[in-house]
Amino acid sequence: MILELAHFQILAAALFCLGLYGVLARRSAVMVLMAVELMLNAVNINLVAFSAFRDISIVTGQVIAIFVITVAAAEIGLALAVIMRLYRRRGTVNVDEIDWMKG
Amino acid sequence: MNYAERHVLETLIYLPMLAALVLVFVPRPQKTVIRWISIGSAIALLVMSVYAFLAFDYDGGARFQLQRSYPWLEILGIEFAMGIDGIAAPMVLLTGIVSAAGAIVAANIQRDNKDYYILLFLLIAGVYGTFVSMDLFFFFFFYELAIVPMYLLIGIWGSSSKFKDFDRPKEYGALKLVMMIVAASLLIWIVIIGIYAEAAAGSFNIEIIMAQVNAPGRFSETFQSVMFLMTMVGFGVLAGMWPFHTWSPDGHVAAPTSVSMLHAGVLMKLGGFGIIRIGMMLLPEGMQQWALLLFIIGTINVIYGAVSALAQHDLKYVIGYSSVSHMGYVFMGIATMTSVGLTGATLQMFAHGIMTALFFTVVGGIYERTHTRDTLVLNGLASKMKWGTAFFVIAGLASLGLPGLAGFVAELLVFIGAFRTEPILGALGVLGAAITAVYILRLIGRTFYGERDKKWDNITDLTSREFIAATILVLPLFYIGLYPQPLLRVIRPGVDAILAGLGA
Amino acid sequence: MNADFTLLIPEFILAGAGFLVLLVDLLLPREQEHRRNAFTSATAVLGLAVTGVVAATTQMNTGESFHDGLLFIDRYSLLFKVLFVGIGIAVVVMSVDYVAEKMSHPGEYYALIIFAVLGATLMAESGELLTAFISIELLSFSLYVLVGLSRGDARTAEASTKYILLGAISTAIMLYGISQLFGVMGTTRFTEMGGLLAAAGDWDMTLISGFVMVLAGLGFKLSMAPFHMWAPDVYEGAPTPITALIATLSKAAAIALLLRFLAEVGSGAVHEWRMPLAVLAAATMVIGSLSALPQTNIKRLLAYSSIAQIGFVLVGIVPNTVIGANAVLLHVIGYAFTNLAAFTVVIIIELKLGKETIADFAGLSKRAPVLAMIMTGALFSLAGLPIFAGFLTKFYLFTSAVDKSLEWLVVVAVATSVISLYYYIRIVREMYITETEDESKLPVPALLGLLAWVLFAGTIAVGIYPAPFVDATNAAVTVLTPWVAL
Amino acid sequence: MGIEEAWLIPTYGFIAFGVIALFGRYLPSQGKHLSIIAIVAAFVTFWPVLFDFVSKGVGEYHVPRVWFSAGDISVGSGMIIDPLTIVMLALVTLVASLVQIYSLGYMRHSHKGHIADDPRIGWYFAVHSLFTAAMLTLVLADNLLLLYLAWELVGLCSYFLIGFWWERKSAVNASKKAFITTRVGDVGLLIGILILVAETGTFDISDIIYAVVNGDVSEGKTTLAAFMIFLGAMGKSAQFPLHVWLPDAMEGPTPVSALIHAATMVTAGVFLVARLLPIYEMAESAQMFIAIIGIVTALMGATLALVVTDLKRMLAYSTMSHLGFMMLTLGAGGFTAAAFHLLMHGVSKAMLFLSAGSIMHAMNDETDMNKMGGLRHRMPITGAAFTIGALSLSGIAPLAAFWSKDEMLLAIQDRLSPVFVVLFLVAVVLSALYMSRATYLVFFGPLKVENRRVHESPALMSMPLVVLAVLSVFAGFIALPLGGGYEGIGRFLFYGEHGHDFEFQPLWTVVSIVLATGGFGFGIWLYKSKRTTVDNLRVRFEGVHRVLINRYYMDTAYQWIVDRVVLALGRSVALFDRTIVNDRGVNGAGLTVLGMGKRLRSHVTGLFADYGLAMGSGVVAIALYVWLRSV
Repeated sequence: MILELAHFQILAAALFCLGLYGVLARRSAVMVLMAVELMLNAVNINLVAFSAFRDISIVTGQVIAIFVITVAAAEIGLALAVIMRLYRRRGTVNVDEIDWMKG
Repeated sequence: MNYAERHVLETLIYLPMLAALVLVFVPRPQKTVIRWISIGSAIALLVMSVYAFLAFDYDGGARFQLQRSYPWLEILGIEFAMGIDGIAAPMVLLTGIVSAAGAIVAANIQRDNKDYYILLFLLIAGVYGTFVSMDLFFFFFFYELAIVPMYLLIGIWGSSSKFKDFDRPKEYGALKLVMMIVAASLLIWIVIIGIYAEAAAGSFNIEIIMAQVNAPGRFSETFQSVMFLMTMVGFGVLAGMWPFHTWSPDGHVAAPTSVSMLHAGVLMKLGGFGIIRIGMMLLPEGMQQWALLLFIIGTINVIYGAVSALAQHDLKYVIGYSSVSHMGYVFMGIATMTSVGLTGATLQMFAHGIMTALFFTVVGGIYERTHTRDTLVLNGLASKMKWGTAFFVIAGLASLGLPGLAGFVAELLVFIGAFRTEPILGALGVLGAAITAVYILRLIGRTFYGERDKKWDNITDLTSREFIAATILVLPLFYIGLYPQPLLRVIRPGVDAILAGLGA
Repeated sequence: MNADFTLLIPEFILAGAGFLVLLVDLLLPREQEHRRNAFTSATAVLGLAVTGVVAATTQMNTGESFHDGLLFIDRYSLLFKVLFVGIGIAVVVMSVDYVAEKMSHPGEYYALIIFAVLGATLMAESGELLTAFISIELLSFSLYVLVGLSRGDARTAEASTKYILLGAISTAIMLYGISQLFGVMGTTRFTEMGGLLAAAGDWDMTLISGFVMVLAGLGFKLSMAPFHMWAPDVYEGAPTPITALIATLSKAAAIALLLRFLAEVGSGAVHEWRMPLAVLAAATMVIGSLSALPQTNIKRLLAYSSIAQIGFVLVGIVPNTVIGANAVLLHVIGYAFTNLAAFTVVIIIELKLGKETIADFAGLSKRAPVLAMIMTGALFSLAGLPIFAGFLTKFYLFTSAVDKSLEWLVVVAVATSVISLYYYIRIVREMYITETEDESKLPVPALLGLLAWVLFAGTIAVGIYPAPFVDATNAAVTVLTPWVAL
Repeated sequence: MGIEEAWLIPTYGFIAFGVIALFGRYLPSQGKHLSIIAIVAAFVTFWPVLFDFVSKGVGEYHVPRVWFSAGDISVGSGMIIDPLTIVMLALVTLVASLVQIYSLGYMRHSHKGHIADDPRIGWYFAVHSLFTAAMLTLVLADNLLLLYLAWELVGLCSYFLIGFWWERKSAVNASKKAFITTRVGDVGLLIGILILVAETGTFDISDIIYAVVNGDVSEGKTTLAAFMIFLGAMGKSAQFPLHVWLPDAMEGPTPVSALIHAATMVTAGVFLVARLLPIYEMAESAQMFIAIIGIVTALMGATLALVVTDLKRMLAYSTMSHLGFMMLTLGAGGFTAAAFHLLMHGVSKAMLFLSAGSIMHAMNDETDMNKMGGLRHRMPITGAAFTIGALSLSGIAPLAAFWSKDEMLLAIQDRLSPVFVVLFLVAVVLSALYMSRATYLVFFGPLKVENRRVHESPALMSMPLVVLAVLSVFAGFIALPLGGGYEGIGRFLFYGEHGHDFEFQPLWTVVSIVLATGGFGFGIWLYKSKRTTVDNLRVRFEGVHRVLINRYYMDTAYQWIVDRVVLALGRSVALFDRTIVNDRGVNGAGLTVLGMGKRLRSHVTGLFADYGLAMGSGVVAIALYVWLRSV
């Protein structure tokens, strides 16, 4: 079986959806972050695959992917700091319990 | 045009704004200074309004006169353009008269009269602006400007009322008034934008747009039909059109005297004026399609307002409903689409403006002295308020269409127009005038005549300020009633031009 | 390829100013909180001001693209640069008293504001998806931190958590969209994409999903429905000056990017996205204005109001015309003045009374007449009443839409505009009509008072003398590719 | 000075009104003399006009003037001077002058122990001037609008004067009732005018008549307009069923009743119909209607006058009855007879009222006839005057009203069916009966003890009485050709080919004289010697009596309609307006939107997962929407 672009697209899409599901379904903020990471990696797969299958000489996709990884790392760092603060203040990281503000 | 003619219209807008600005910097406790600055400005406005009215050349002059235009937002084709036609000129005069009287009466305001006058002058600027604007954007700009201060004026300086089985807090009156009128004005907003797009002239100037109305492929019948209906309702609400009139009685009950004067006196006229300006001038086919509906609604207004007023015993409710009734004649006059009827509608706006202002002057005076407006409680005031009674009776007689006073000439012209187009509705209109007699006389009989209660033994007649204000209003009432020609000949070219546009 | 880094001098100054603020903070002794606050804020204002002046004086006639369209240094970006710098200065000034009272790290705070401004500026300049993405993240990260910086309020933690988690999702969505677009077109430069899209014919699902997901990412920043739900919570929980920053800077930057993106990329395929965007605009207006009706917290109310305002802005974006774009820009300018004025008053009230519900405004006309007047002006401007900016800009926006057979959208816009008047006027009622027992005068801090006056004047200026502003917006929008010829 | 200057006649009064109303309090006696000067000046000015009119030859003179114009409508303020106008001018200026002079005495009454002018004497005379001026304008008007203006103005003055003592609740109510009742008729009048104007495009009376007679206006429209205009006349001239205000109007000072509610204003309706008679000649059904209304009113007034004990009200019902005669005559096309009777009745009835006023002045405002009696001993002049007036109006030869009544009878029998003639004669008999009853009750019989100190009124009041009495005796002779080119009132009024001489048909004259004299004599006899019979009759016909005492229950019915229909309608519309239109419609709409907002805000649940879900599904939905649009 030869791997075609479509396979990578499907993989990326599936991974993205999985990530999204995780984001919505997990209750721990940390797990939500992990799920977001999954979504971002789906993006990376997509980018690299597109780049590779379109024109191997153009590396835009790969470059973007590297940027994505960097940004993701920063984001996770920041997010974890924020979640820590939340934990200190409210004693929980359960996203279902942070609903003081609504309506 | 000489210097004064070139600048008079813009000054009518700038002067009240300037007065408001000057007042911002007068210290709050200087109540007397504030009072005199305001009254002085208002009288200057009156003088300029008279000047603008007299400068209007009714004999062969251009349709829009005293024109002045400044570029403002060229990309959208908005210019600060002013000019008055035969319909606007009397309205400018009316605004001058009522504003002067209103500003004088407002001198009775004790609490924060600085803020009061600032808002009042913004309102006056808005009214003048609407009447003189030839650019639809500024027309709308000033239209809204005239409405908004009303909220605070009523909300802060108004009075809450308790009735037997319901309450009318002042916030309610103020909120309802502003919300209803602004909501309706948005229809006008849509209409203005729609007309602008349909004319595709890249300009909001009325004259330029009018030139496009009959251009092929523009202003289709459906377009005009839809737009006119929106215009009618949009302006109709401000003019107290049934069934969107309920802000009027409740608003007036809550409003302080001078606000009621300006509101019923000139602001409601913006509604009728708008229907003529936008509805008749720019949407002639729409006008023709909906004329009958407007006619019927006008008649309903007349009868419904009068019948509702019958059952009221709060002075301001009576006058509020009577305004609804009288504005019905304006609608009827417009809907006749005849020269006589339209002239009558314009004159009725003028006459009603002045007579209601007069009503409110006296009612306000009574309320300040007795702290009630309930005709079941008031009685026999005539012996204590000689002039107050005289002015109220004159206003009442004008209101019930007594010949010799301004109201009669206006109603008569409307009726003539109506009898030529829809005699049955015209006859109902005449009937409305009879019902008016009933409630006005009941009111006068209860409030001013009969035996006086002991508790009213110490009330005083109108102060000299109130007296002067009332006199300013009474004079034109008689003048127009006895010799309407000066007003009619100015209205005539305006009406003729509109009817020519209607193809009638 | 133009790699003339002198074009980026304002951005360098800005970045430098950010670090300088941190340095000043570091150099001053820890215990001298007051001095640290004063010095860092002064440095920040100075840095922002210098940036603005340099940009305005040197780039007035510049129309360059940096690195083949990675960044555009043109009148369009200049307009936003000046606007953002202005917003930055205003927010720093309104923060001074707030920071003194509620925060412990003035240096970081002001520096982050500057970085947010930098991110926003880059968003307005970027002409390529990755650059745009990085700029967005720069802005977003600064905001994530700023939202959570406050010392006291437990709500801030909740706000920042929600903001960052939802922001992360939107980042992922947008990135996925970028990847899809890149996959279809093989490029991420707007100008090239525009040409390809115009020739693309019918869109396939990849293109659609890519386009929609990029829009969704921007929509999140804009708080466009259905990506708006973070806004009320974050507005309420964030320190008030930061709420102001989000409401003005972040929104304006997203609009700058969206407008450029749609003009450069989307112009060729307007028919594909006009209706969907119009529907979203309508939904945004309706949801925003209806949900605002029963609010009791002023910041939350302003959040919903800003959602509705975004709907109005979209009304100007949807037609994709030079008039519409003009209207959008003018609205953004007027809205910035208006909103900042309103927030300044809210901050003063919050500082003096420690509360932020609408009921706390009761009797303000007695206690601080000038504040009440300014707040009323701002609210009337938001409601779109003359003589304030909002009247003209809304009129302008709605006028622009009617040309493109979007009458129904105008009707929705106008209808929601009425509804909005109700909730604005409720605040006015509290200030002027509701009687209170406490009628003691509120002392108004000089700096904040002055700022409020200036912003109020700006609100009126846009409303009655728009010519200079319109000249600027017109010069700005006519550099965008589809309208260059005009 | 001549016809051209006839406009001066009303002008004095307007000026006097303006000056007194505005500056009266700075003038001596509040300016009351000014009013008298004005009215007398009008009376004086009338004479040159009359001589000019006669010397130029009797005819119709038109002095046009434009008042204002709007659109294609032009409204004049010109004059029409024809015999009818001249007659009316004579009546109005004469009676007004006399009443004014009389008022000088009447309006002085004891006030806190000493005799003084009424505190509002200035206002009284001001309105009097205005009334006279307006009434003169009314008769001079050459167009329907000016006529309508004057018509309303006289109504207004009547309103003010009826309610002159406005501290009295009854006076206020009576004035209101008068104004509103006549206003109901005026609606018709205005509608009628408007129909004619809409059809002919002019207000000018002669032009309209010309158009109608020429057949330019359709028959239906003419008839409708004629009916409508007659409604106005019914209101003003107290014709059934709009007569209810007239008896109540007696609340006003008695000179007012004499001038306005007997001699002048109430005849305006008759005048109007007479003026427009050519139009009625074109609308037969309307003319018939006038005749019917006229006879009904005449009978109703006469029967009511029989039972009422209030002197002034008795006179009011009598006025109503005589106005009915005039209308009936007009219905028969008897223009000259009606106008003649108008004149004669005006003089006599004014005098009767002034006599009544004189009695009231002397008896402390007492009006109950049962409390009077034998007053002729104490008040000889008044007694004589009253008796002459009563005899005149009873139609006893050769006093004034005898001549006119005879004329009317001839006109009626000439044109209408015998039923009308019979009914007319019945009314004549009743007329004589109630007049004799009143005369007897007041002036004859024994003087009551409490009335011992009653004495004759001052000269200012009795002098006008004498003048009018003389006229009541002799005025009737103007019916005859008196020589000097004067060929009798009939020729004078109806100049041209239709003019006719005073006819003297012996049969009818004898019948009329016998009936009138018989009736009067019977009345005197009945009250003098058979007082118990009267009381028995009252008991025997208790039902009838009750109906009459209650004025045929018409006031009750109207009150019921006002309270239970009009006001109830007003209340229910007001309630509808408040609860349905406002609370449901306006508030309801607002609350609905607010409710929507309350429901909608809950979509922001505060839960992170929901926010994320909205974003995710939002993306999917939008993408699907775009996709579906493109396929």
